[in-house]
This record gives sequence, structure tokens and C-alpha cells, in this order.
Amino acid sequence: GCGQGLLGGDSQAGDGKGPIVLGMLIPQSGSEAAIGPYMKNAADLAVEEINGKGGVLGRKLELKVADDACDAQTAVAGANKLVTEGVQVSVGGYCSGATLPTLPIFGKANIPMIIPAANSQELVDQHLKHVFLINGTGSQQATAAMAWITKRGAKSVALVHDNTSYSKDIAVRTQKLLDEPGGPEAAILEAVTPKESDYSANINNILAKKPDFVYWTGYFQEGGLIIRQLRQSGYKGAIMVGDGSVSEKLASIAGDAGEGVFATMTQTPDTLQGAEGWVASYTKKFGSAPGPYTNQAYDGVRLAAEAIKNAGATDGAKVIAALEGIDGFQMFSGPLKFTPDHTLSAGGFQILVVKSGKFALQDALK
Amino acid sequence: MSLLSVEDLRLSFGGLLAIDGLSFTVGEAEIVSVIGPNGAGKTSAFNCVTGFYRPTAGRILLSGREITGMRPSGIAGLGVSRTFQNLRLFGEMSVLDNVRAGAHLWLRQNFVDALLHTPRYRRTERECTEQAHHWLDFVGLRGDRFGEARALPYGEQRRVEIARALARRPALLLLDEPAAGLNHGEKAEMLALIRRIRELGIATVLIEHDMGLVMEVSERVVVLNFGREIADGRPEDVRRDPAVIEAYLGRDDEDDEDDTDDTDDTDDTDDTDGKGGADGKGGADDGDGGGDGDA
Amino acid sequence: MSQLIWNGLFVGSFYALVALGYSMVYGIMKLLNFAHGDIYMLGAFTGFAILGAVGGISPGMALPALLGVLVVTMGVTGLSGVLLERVAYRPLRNAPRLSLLITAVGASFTLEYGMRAAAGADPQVYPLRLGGTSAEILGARITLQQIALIIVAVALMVGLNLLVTRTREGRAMRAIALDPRTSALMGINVNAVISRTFFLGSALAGAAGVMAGAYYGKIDFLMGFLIGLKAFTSAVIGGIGNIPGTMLGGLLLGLLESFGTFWLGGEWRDVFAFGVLILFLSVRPTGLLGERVTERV
Amino acid sequence: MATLEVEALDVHYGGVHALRGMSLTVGEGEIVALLGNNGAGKTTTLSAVSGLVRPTAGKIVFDGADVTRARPEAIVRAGLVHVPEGRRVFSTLTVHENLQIGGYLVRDQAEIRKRVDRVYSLLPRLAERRTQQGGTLSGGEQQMLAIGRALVSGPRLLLLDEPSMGLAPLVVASVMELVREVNAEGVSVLLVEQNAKAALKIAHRGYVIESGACVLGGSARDLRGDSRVVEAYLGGL
Amino acid sequence: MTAPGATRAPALGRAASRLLDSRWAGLAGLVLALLAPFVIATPYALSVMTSAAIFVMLASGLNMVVGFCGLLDLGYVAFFAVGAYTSGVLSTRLGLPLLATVPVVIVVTVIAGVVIGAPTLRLRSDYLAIVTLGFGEIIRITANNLDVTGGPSGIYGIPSLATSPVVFYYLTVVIVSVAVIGASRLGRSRLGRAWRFVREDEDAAEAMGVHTYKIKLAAYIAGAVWGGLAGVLFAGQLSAISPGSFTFLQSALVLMAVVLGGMGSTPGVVVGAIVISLLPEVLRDFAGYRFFAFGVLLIIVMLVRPQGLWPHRSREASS
Ligand SMILES: Nc1ncnc2c1ncn2[C@@H]1O[C@H](COP(=O)(O)OP(=O)(O)OP(=O)(O)O)[C@@H](O)[C@H]1O
Ligand SMILES: Nc1ncnc2c1ncn2[C@@H]1O[C@H](COP(=O)(O)OP(=O)(O)OP(=O)(O)O)[C@@H](O)[C@H]1O
Ligand SMILES: CC(C)C[C@H](N)C(=O)O
Ligand SMILES: [Mg+2]
Ligand SMILES: [Mg+2]
Repeated sequence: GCGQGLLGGDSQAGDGKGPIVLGMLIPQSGSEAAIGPYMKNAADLAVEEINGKGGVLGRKLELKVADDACDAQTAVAGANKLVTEGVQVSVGGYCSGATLPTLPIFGKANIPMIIPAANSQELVDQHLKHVFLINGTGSQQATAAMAWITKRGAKSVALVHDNTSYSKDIAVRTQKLLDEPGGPEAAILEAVTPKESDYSANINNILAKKPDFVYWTGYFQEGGLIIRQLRQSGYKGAIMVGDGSVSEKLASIAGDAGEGVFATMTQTPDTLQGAEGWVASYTKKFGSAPGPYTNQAYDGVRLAAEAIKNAGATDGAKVIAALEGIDGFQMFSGPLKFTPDHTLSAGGFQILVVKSGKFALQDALK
Repeated sequence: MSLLSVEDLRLSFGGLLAIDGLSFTVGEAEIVSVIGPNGAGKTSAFNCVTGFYRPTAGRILLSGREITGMRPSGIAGLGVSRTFQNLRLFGEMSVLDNVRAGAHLWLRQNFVDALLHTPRYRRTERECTEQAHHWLDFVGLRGDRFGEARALPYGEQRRVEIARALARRPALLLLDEPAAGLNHGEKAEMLALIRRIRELGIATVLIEHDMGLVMEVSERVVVLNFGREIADGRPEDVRRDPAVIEAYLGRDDEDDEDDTDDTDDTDDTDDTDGKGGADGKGGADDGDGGGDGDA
Repeated sequence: MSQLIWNGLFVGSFYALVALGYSMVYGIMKLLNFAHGDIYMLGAFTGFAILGAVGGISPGMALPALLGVLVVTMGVTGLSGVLLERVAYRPLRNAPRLSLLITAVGASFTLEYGMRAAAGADPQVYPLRLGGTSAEILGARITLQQIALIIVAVALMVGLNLLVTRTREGRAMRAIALDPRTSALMGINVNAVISRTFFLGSALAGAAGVMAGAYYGKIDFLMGFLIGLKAFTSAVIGGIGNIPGTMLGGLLLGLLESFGTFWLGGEWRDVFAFGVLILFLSVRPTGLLGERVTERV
Repeated sequence: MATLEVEALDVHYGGVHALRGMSLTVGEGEIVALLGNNGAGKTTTLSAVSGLVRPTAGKIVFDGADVTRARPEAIVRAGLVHVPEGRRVFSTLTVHENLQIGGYLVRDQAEIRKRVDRVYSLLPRLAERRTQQGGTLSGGEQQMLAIGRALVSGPRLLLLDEPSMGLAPLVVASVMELVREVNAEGVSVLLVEQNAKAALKIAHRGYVIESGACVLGGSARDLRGDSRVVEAYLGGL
Repeated sequence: MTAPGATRAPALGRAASRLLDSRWAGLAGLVLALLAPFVIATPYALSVMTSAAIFVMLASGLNMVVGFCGLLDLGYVAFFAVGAYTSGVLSTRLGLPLLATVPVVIVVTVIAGVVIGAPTLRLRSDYLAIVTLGFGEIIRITANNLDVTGGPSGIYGIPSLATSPVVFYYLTVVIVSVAVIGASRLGRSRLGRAWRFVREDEDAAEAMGVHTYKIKLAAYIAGAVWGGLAGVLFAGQLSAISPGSFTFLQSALVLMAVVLGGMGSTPGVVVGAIVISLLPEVLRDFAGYRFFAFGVLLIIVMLVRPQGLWPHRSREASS
């Protein structure tokens, strides 16, 4: 269009009285494509609710979604597209690897990022002013896992990850905690190749170490298969999965073998009292139950709206300041206050357990 | 010292002895023909000399230097050129490019020249093209030089292959059945061409089944049968050798009369009804092709 | 140790089954059929749909039901393969052979994301499971289902090999692979033979898809990608176009993965497998049983 | 009645007009020779007849049926078999398998075996090479294989494209003899040959083509006596 | 001697083919690329255009290997990765500016080319394909497993070559243009002809004295250097690299660019690369159906133009 060239005016879209635009970068194609719809639906739901109550600062919210295919290059293009479309706050980010290269892009455009899912430590380590994580970090999750492992009285723990940054991060951090003298031992750190069907070779390695606790830190697709194949191979000990695996699909893939599997997870609508209504309205609107990261995406949008409201403007610096000032904002994971690192002060991780095919609260780890 | 000498060459494929103790020599600027029944081992001998087959035993010397077991490009680097029994042109490349292949070894040009288009690059490229034209003129190519080689009629392709081999500026040229598929008039042209090659001081070894051509052009004839040499001598002697008649020529005297034709007219223009060859668009072959890629 | 070998063989027989179709198609058309893995995926989903439509099947009936589904699915994927060839490959028969690579990748995307549109991006869970009671045989845990699956796979492979090496159809396939034009001069209906090849190869992939779905339980629209790659690898290790070679190639790849995981850990498994493959090919450049083509000059 | 009638055939390769109104006939039980310079269009004529290239105009009638647009395999089925230029043996199939492929359309296994054995007795060199890969044969051996392969399919009309190319003199004679024998058994033959002398010796009739059309036709005896033919194809007397 | 075909070609056709002559077309393309930001310079457009330019460089590098020399390489992304990681590691660990890493990248990619090429180039094409695929995977997995390369999360905070995306875009366009011209010049030189000889017929090439092994290795090395330098640009553009960017799919896409455009044809490969990299962006609004549409379009394009969008002409200009 006109005026978008080098010689054109510096037209900053969205400055006027139009809707406030939120941008969401999520995988809609590629290996993680299954996640995209859940997060988009959740965000749509939040936008609809907020707009139904009159919007923010008297303006409506509008959500723009871009595909990152869980791939860095696609993500960069997508992020730039969102920037170009005048997005004022980013509320996306599921794959850490794809989110990482988008940080400077939003940064340069002075757009605050509320990252609902991606939670690799690299996102935090850069100490970027505009980046806020509302999922628990890897180290928080590892701590929670360690607590439960100890509490269960396990002796020998097998850590299994899928060699992606998120999954490996949790496994390695848990291993570090286990390596401290006393308490349970890390028997093995095993990496599997994602997207396969048969994990018997890995399971063979695991069983050779005779662990009494297996912690899977990857996603639910492989998680379900691994659980099933572990049980089929005669493994009798405890199994726990990380937050990437918390989905009813995990249980249905694993079948009977899934019963009694634990999970480290931030609070979910299913485990929160009073959230049934939310689950019901989501299910009514979209015809299926919420899935992984549905509530975080929902909270991300609400948090963005809250921050803009507090800032009284959509200006990046002001919104960032407002985000830093947030204290006690109610989210599914509990009242929110960011640490200086812009992460959750407490991960809010709990232990869930699979009961008749559904995740239920086992221990709040308070 | 002879230019090429093959000493007690042996080659076997599994149980099959394709060449069984073959020895012969070729002197400077000599024309030697190798004849023999189908499957006698003629082409295999060429393949050994040019490095495409590794002999099972024996030695091959070029100007006294042993070349047995060298790779083909190394042997080519020592001044040996060849053509193939089943034409092996670079079919999708232009005729000129095909002949430029012969210039590969003497073209002094490196990748810096190519990247920067240095004066040396321009000079060598021009020289290369001129040479290519020169050799195409030399073999009397009538067809389109700028189009794809595979669009030329068979006989023309044969000429291109020879031009390519000559552009190498060899000391020794091996021709495998250059007259196959040529009609009478065209054979006469081929004969003239081989004589002109000899005038350049290039030694030629010729595999041929056309006795007329062989008798006319050779200084010496080597006859193979079952991988063994059964005769080696002047053409007139060889053709009277009973063993050769028995194994190869046969006693059909009618053929003799045909083969003794005296085509002494060395000018190559008697066949003016020959076609101008393929003209028009070179690469427009979309009718067939298909089966590229071997294996 | 025997467990490692068994695991490798079992996984390998899946690779081999998918690789057979790959190898046949590659053998006859020199086509890297990137969509082949997606036919496997299509098979898994077809079986899923049929089972879903039929509804509750008692556990006792599981195996017979599965065989029925297998046959129907093979028909469906076989025809899909034929259709694929008709639409995306045949018109390019005379184009440079890598042109087919584009339509093959195009077909792969179309199948994958077409399935995503039809069945969603979420993985699906097979309504029918071959659950597992395992027995210890020679120190390896082996389930009856595994044995059944391997028997089906081996039977399909052996039959195929007989077809290709012993019958005139097989000879025609090999002739077309070498020279389609001249094959036509022998009276071979090149298009029909290629169609039948696609049918067979795709049917086998479909069978493998159903078997994987029923055994592992989870299917998704991208499930064909990785196995397609492995099938290709198996076909090459074995010596492309050679049926017993392809079988061995699949089994060998399975074993390499199994032992690689054991010796070096899961993260280095593929480095090990590919490393061995590269070393092997540099010693035997035409694969396990590939024909040594002596090109005449 | 003529076995093959070709009428006013035109063939284009992209921009190259290779045949321009080519016409010829092959009568029942005849051997017809086709002579011409390199590039005259001999191979193209045979390819058009056997369905390998599509003519842009003209008509081809085989045994009374129009086969102008028929597919190659259908034409073979009708009994018209083409031995192509350049031998084209299947390189990694054995000699035996190459011959069996020739009998692809024959359903009767015993019949195929009989025909293959007959080829082995006609061309004993092939029998010696039974299990060798076709591609590793010598040039002349490949030529024999190509001819033998065509014989296995039991043709009624045989198109031969330069069958003597690359054959030793003795073998040329025996191949020509073979063609005559086959013909004596009732097979019509259309023979493209550069060895015009050998061809005209066994042919009943012949044509000379130039630039994609016939310029001369007649009985073999007449052609042998025609001065133009003598000068261009037989060698000046 | 005159070529009858050349003189008979209609004047109009000749003018048209002059115009499409790669030199003029190339110049036009360059001008277009340089002017584009004046029409549209949004961050999105710039990032997409920069990616496309880098992709062009990759494709022109692979074209030397596949198009010119006929070596089917399914793991070309290995060199891209080697370049990106080398410059990424050096610039972040040693604090070097990106430009300073270039000489090292060249050395390392040459070595990578030799290491990957040397043991494999004796293989026939299908086997070569799988071996290169394997090498591509080995490089990616190794990067994923090592600590220097940052493991699965890769390297971030790589300095850019330029402060502003516009400047970076122009820099990329200039570098890529030089690379494309260089590849095309190599292709027309003695070396490039030797590549084509090898592609057409290795035996005949050997007989003419072409050391086919060395010539293939040269193609590999050239391809490796082009890929490696494209990797440097990639690292500079994204500022973060991770193994996920160097998957087999990426190799396949580059190969598709080469084939789609027309193997061995420089303008073709440029067009092919632009199409392959822009098409998914153009189709972005299809969201979930994006790759469905991409797949269908690929098939249709190929059915319409089986030889590629802008195929190589083997007819030489008669000058
Ligand atoms: N690679 C190979 N493998 C097996 N046998 C071979 C191979 N190459 C050649 N032969 C055999 O070796 C013998 C000699 O073949 P060669 O090609 O040298 O014959 P020739 O004298 O050139 O015959 P022609 O005149 O028919 O071309 C033949 O019987 C052939 O079948
Ligand atoms: N595939 C092709 N593409 C372009 N032109 C072709 C093609 N095949 C043949 N031609 C041209 O068609 C004309 C006739 O060729 P054809 O092969 O029929 O001649 P021929 O009489 O068989 O010659 P020869 O004696 O050399 O075999 C020639 O001018 C040739 O260049
Ligand atoms: C569980 C997921 C939210 C983790 C995310 N995929 C990441 O890479 O950080
Ligand atoms: Mg020979
Ligand atoms: Mg011909």
C-alpha cells in the first residue's frame, strides 16, 4: 500500500481510536500444529468477554494470529507481520526455539510480550525489559518435580526428554537437583526422538537401570506412547510427566497404562475450584474441551488488557511499567506479581494425577 | 620406442576371459586397425588402454611410461583420446560445448579468472571456442553447432565425437567403429577424415567391421579372436590369412568385390544431398527422452 | 542383548514394509516419492475411520476385525496411490526426473494438511488396541501381537518378492525401470504396470499404517514424514529396487537404531545410524544387495 | 493386400520437420528395404509406425486397421514388432530375461520356452551368454540379442532399424540369412539398412528416402540398377 | 560456417530472447530488488524479502551442485548450518563482529565440503542422496547435542551486520547478487563446463581428461561456501539460531527452489527461490490451510511447466 515505502510517512497504525490490537504467534502448522487452535480459541474467548464488557479504555480488543510453525524463520516473518499490522501487545509464544528470535523484533518495535507458554530459561536469561513469562519456568518446574519425587520416597529416577530445549532444560535441571548428595539418585538421562512411534530402544535403556520413578518432560504425543510402552515392558514404578504432557490426549493414548501417572503442572481449570464454569463456556463455544495452554493463553489476553487499562495507554513503555506494577491480578495460576526477571514469583506448580482418563489434583505442594 | 605398447594383457570377468594374453604396439603417427568377431575383446582392449577397465594382468606403456591402472582422466592427460562404440556425447549440451570438452586439459584458466572475468579468462574462452569451431570444420560437420548434440542425426554425432577427441590434441587416437551406421558415401568421407588425422601426426587405432575401410586406411591390422591375437600384419597379408578368413571374414567372395571399392577421392563434398542437419530450435525435444539416469 | 535385537527387528519390519512400496516405486520410476509416508498416514486414518464407523468391537474379535480393516484399507490406499500417480506424476513422465520431486513434495503437503483439515491437528487414538501380554523368549520380552504383525509383514514381503523376481509382471517392472520406451516396444503397457506398482506399494504402506495405528495406538497427520524418511533410508541401504535388499535394509536400520540407542544413548542414535550407513556405503556403494551395474563404455 | 500402408506421414520434433509426406507400403510376406542418408528420417518412420512418436499428419494402416494413434503396446499386440536403433537391450536383465521379455504378450509359457530355444539355436552366441547381463555384452552380441528378443514375440511384421550395425562381416551375412528365413516363414519385414548392398540382396522391394519423404521406390533389382542408388548407397561401380 | 537455425530464427523471437538473456533479466531483477523497499518497507516486508534473498543465495549454491554437476544433495542445509553456527559461535563467544567471522566461515565450510564430499562422491546419485541426507541430519543432531552450539535452544544474541533492517536488506541484496553472479560465472567457465560434462556422462568426461572426482569435489566445495555464507546472513538476520532451522525439510525446500526454477538455469533458480520462500508467506492468511494450498500450487505449477519456471536453454548464442 501507499505510504509504506521508505519515502512514505511514518504511519503508526492503531494510534488512533480504533481497536487495540493484540498479536499472537503460535504454531498452526508443523510439528506442534495441534497446540495452535487451543491457544487461539482461548484468546478469542478472552477477547470476546472483555469486549462484551465494553473493552479496554473504551476501545475494543482485536486479536491477530500468526503462524510460527514452531520454526525460527517462520516465526521471525510472523513477528514482523504482527509488528507491521500494528500490534500493541504480543500475547503469543509457545515454542521457545521459535519465540527466541522474535524477542528483538518486538523489542525494537517497543512492543511488550506476554509469553503464555514458552518457558525456556534462555527467554529469561537475556533480562529483556519487554519480555514477561506467565508460565512457570523450567527451574520452578524442576523444583516441584524434585519435591514430589522426594515426597514419594523414590530412590532411583529416570529422566526422559525429547531433546528440545524446553524438555531437556527441565530434565537437566531436575538431574542437577537429584545429583545433590542425599536423597534420590538420577539413574539415567535419556533422550528420545520426537514424532516416532516406537520407543522400545529407549525403554530398554531405562529399564536396564531399574529405576522406580520415571519423569518424562516432553510433550503428550510421545508421552502417551512412552507410558504405554513402559508398562507393556513390565515397568511397575511411578511415572510422572511435565506440563507439556498435560492433556487428556495423553491419557487416552496411554490407555489403561495412563492411570495413576503424575504430572507437574501449573494450576489448570480442572484443578481449580470454581473454574468449571469457564470450562463449560469454552466447551460450549468451541465444541471441545480446553487443552494444553488454553488457560494460559486466556490469562495472557486478560493480563494484557489489565496492563493497558492500568497504563491508561497503549504506549509500550507505559504498558511495560504497568506490567511490572501488577500485583495480585487473579489468574488461573494464582495471584500474579512478576519477579525482577519478569517471571512468576512462584511457579505455582502442583502435582496432578490421572484418574479415569482425566487429570486431577494430587498434591498442591504448598 | 613405440608410442603405445600393450604387453601380455589379460582381462577376465568372473569366469569369462575377455582378453587372453594380448600384445601389440602402435608407432608414432601410425594407423593400426583392430578387427575380430563380435565379442573378441576389441572394445575391452580399448577400455584397458584408456583406463576404463583395470586389466587382470599385463602392462600397458605409453611412450615407455607405464599407464596400467591409471584413471581414465590421467591417461587422457598423457595424450590419449578415444571415441565410444555406443556414442557418448553430452546430449543436452550444445555441439560446441561438447567439443570444448576436448579443450579441458589445455585450457589455462582458474576459478578466480572465471569469477572476475580477467583478460586471461576472455582470451582462453575465445581460444577455446575458436578451437572448437576449427575441429568441427575439420571433421566437416554440417549440422547446427549451437543446438543440443542429441538432436543431430547419428552420422553427425559420430563426427562431433571425433572432433571432441581431436580437440584434446592427442598423440594417440582410439576410434571404436567410427563407420558403423554410415552409408557408403559417408564411409568414404570417414576414410578421408582418418587420413587427414594421420596427416596431423596423430597415431590412430581403429576398431572397425567394415573391411573396405580397414583395408584402405590401415598400415597394420591386428586380428583378435576370443581375446587372443590371431594375426598381426599388413592388410593385404592379413586378409589372406586363412585363420582370419575362417574366424572373421568368411569366404563370401561377393562381399570382397564390394569391399575393394577404391574411394580415393579424399574431398568430402561428393555427398551434397546430405542434409543441413537439424536446424531450428535445439532443445525442443519433448517427445521422448525419459529414461535419464543410469543405475 | 536379545531384547535389543528383537526391538530392532520389530521396528525394522515396519520400516521394511513401508520401504517396500518406496523401493518399488523408486525402482520403476526413479521417483523419490515423498508422499509415500503420507499414504501410510492415510492408511492409518482410513483404518481409524472404518473402525469408528463400525463401532464397538469385542476384544475377542479384535484380530479378525483388524484383518478385515486391513484389507479394505489396502484397497483404499492402493487406489489413492494410483490416483496420485495419475494426477501428479504421470503428466511429468517426460520431464526431468527431479521435477517429480516437486509434485511429490506438493502431494505430501496436500495429503498432510488435507488430513489436518479433515481430522484436525490433534492426534487421534485408535479405537482398537492390540494390547500386550508378553512372554519371555530367549531373554527377550515378546508379545503375541508383535509376532502376528511380523508374520503379516514377512508374508507380504515374501509374496512381493516372488512377484517381482518370478513373474512376467515383475520382469515388466524391471524392464520399465531400465527403459520405458523400449518396454513399450515389447508390448508392455507401461502406464498400466506403473499404476499397478503404485497400487501395490501404496497398499503395503496402508497396511503398515493400520498395523501401526492398532499397535501403537496413536496417529496424527504428520506421522508419515519420519517413517517416509526411514523407508527411503532402508530402501537405499538394501540396494534400491531390490526387494529382499529392502527388507534387509529395513531390519538393519531397526537394529542400528536399537544398538545405537543402547551404546550411545538416544540423542546420538541417528548420528550412529547414519554414520554406519555412510561408512557402509563407502565400502559397498550399491547397498546390501543392490546390483552392481557395470556400465559398458 | 498390403500388411502395412503408410500414407503422407508428417512428423515434427519440436521445430524440426523430420517427415514430410512419407508414404510406403509393405506387402504380405515381403521384405522391404528403406535406404537413406543419415538424418533422412528412416528411424523416425519406423518410430511413427510403431507408435513411439506421434505423427502430426498422415495415416498408418496395419492389416487393414488404422493404427495411427494406437499406443505402442497395442501395436505390438497386433503383431507389429520394432527392433529399435541402438539395440536398446535391458542392461541389468540377463540375456535370458531379455528374451523372455520379448514374449511378454505370449501367455503360454511353453510357447515362450520354445521360441527362446529357437533363438538360442539361431544365434548360438546368445546361448553361451544366457546368464550374462545384457548391458555387458559386446556391441555385436547386443545386436543379436535385440533381434532375438523381437523374434520371441512372434511378429507378423518386423521393423528392423540397422540390424547389421556393429556386426562382424560373417555375422552380417548370417543375420541377413536369418531375416530371410524368418520372412520365409511368413513374416513381413521392413528393413532400414545402411549396408544397402546386403539389404537389397534379400529385399523384394525398396525405397530411398530423402528429407523425410520417399524419392524413389521399386523392386530390389531395379534399385540395384538405378544409377542414383548405386552412386550414393552401393559405391560407384 | 553459419548455423542455419540461428539465421532463420524470427527477429522478434530473437529480440525477446535477448531481453530474457540472463544478463538483462538479472539487471532488471536487481533493480527490482533495490527499488522494492521504496514501495513497501514495513518490518514484515523487509524481513520476508531478506529471507527470500538469503534463500536465493542458498538455491544458487545448491544449483552448482545439483543443477550444474548433477549431484543430488538432500542435505545441503548442513553447510547452511555450519556457516550459521560458525559465525554465531565466534561472534557470541569471542565477541567478534559478524563480518570478521567470514574468513573463518569460508575455511570451515571448505573443510566441511571436503569432509562430506570426499567419502561419498564415488556413489551413484540415489546413494549420494541418502548419504547427504544423513550428513545433514548428523550436523543438525550434533549441533543439538553439543554445548558450544547451545544445545537444542541454540545461540542467541548474534550481532547483526547492520543496525537497521533496511540497511541489512540492502547489504543482503548486494552480497546475494554478487554470489549469484559468481555462481553463474563459474557455471560458464571451464570448471562449470566440466561440471556439466560430469552431469551428462561421467565416462565421457573422464575420457576427455576431466578428473571427475576432483571436479565433483569442487562443486561440493563451491556449494558449501555459498551455503555457509548464506548461513552467516541468516544468523545476522535472525540474531538467534537453533537446530530447528536446519532440518531436512529445509534442504528439501532449497532443492525444490532449484528444480522449480529450472535446474542449471541461473535466472530460473533465482525465480524458484523467490517463489518457494514467498509463497508460504503469501498464503499466510490461509492459516491452517496454508500448506495445503502450497502443496496444491506446487503440483499445479509443475504440471503447467514441467521443465521448471525458467529452464536452462542449451542452445548457445551464435556470436
Ligand atoms: N563388464 C563385463 N562383464 C562381463 N562380460 C563382459 C564385460 N565387458 C565385456 N564382456 C564380455 O567380453 C567379451 C568381449 O567384449 P568386447 O566388448 O571387448 O567385444 P568386441 O570385440 O568389442 O565386440 P564387438 O565387435 O561386438 O563390439 C564379450 O563376450 C563380452 O560379453
Ligand atoms: N529427438 C529428436 N529431437 C530433434 N530432432 C530429431 C530427434 N530425432 C531425430 N531428429 C531429427 O529428425 C531427422 C530425422 O532423423 P532420423 O533419426 O529419423 O534419421 P535416420 O534416417 O534414421 O538417420 P540415421 O541414419 O542417422 O539413423 C534428423 O534431422 C534428426 O536430426
Ligand atoms: C510446554 C511448552 C509450553 C513449552 C514450550 N513449547 C517451549 O518450548 O518452551
Ligand atoms: Mg566393441
Ligand atoms: Mg536412424
